[in-house]
Amino acid sequence: MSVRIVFLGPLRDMAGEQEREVAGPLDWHGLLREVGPQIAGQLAESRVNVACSGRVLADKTALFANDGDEVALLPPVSGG
Amino acid sequence: MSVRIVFLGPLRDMAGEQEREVAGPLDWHGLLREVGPQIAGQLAESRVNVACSGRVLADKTALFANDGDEVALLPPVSGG
Amino acid sequence: MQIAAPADVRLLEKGMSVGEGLAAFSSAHQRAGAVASFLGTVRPDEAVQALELTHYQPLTLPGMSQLADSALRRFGLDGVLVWHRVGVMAPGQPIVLVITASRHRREAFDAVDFLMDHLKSAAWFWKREKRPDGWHWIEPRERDHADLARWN
Amino acid sequence: MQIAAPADVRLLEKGMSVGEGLAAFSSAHQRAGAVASFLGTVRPDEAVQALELTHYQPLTLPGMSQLADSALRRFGLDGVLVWHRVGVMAPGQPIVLVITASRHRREAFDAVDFLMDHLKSAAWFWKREKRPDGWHWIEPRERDHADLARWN
Repeated sequence: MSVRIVFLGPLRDMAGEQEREVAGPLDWHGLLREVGPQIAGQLAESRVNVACSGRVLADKTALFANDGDEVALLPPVSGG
Repeated sequence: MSVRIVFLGPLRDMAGEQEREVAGPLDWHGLLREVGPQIAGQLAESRVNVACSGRVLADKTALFANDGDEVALLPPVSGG
Repeated sequence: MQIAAPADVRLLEKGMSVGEGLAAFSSAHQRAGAVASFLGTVRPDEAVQALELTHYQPLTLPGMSQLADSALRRFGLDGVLVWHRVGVMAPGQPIVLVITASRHRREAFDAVDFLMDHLKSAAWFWKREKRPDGWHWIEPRERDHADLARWN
Repeated sequence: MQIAAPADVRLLEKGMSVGEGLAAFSSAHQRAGAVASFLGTVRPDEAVQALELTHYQPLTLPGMSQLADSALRRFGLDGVLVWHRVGVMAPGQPIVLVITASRHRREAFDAVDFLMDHLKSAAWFWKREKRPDGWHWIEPRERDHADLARWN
């Protein structure tokens, strides 16, 4: 068991992969370390959201993911 | 040959017929006489239009229909 | 189904294939990007058993074509479809279908609005409803005239 | 085609039968009187060879369903349909179809507008275009954010 980090949209290109498994538990500082400085810089922006287990976090810095959780990194959206 | 008067919408019910053939030529005063007082009262209203030969008259009192022409009496419309 | 471009304007004596109309129109205008539509049907109402629309052949279809052309020009549309039923319709049946194609959503929407406002109170149709006590002619409401005045 | 009432919300991996959708939706909501729709397609552009939309399974469809429910309540709709493509699309192909049914035209129109503004910049989709020099991610334009702010 581990925490799965999922990269969406342009963050997928930046990460060079769609997802990565890391050891849990994972908090905000652990996430910033795992994803490397470029994506960490993106995560610092308010328009980039983080979801844990299918719920978007109101305060992403309060992230606390356990083994088995999925953490999604959500850059600005564009649909339609 | 004669002038055909066509009654549209509620004027059809008032006239009790869809159309009537009358002797030409037919001017505005001739029209008012032909259609009787109830429809003449309707024609006096600005929201009732008159077409002659498929063209709506800008000034209906300038009507001058010859034999073979069709005169249409057009009450307020409602579509859609 | 063949769709006339840029304007497909029809008076229909019976029925209206709304799905086929949208499918054919949108494939005829694939370059557009934005396709907006409005479908008006006879609203079921306990008191209304049927609706009848009459028209005047020499004016009604030419007037609809002029209206379609002015919408094409005014909103810079790629295409427009205006279909209107005449005759007797039962509750739930289609009365009018308007579809517009444009590069952008806003123009497509506004053009549908413009077309509907004009069809409601400035096109050569006369509408009456059959109620339990007989047929009643319907005049445009004040609201319809106000809607139309928006475009002046 | 079966249409879920009052809300039919779908993520489509391939194709979109827009005509069938409108036909089935309008017969499922015959009591409405007013049916408005918007269809967005990939706009042909010399520089754009394809469009790709990605989504995030745990969020995208639930978010679309919540959006449809809020449109139903806010505009008092009889029914709503929200279909969105994901995957790779060619120029001219459908991306999104929104249909609303209401008693009156104004509410049906406004609800389509509301849904499209939210799908454009407040739904969980990420869009990229393939141009001759490769794939480029598309961010919402300022205009999209302004459109969204109208509903607050």
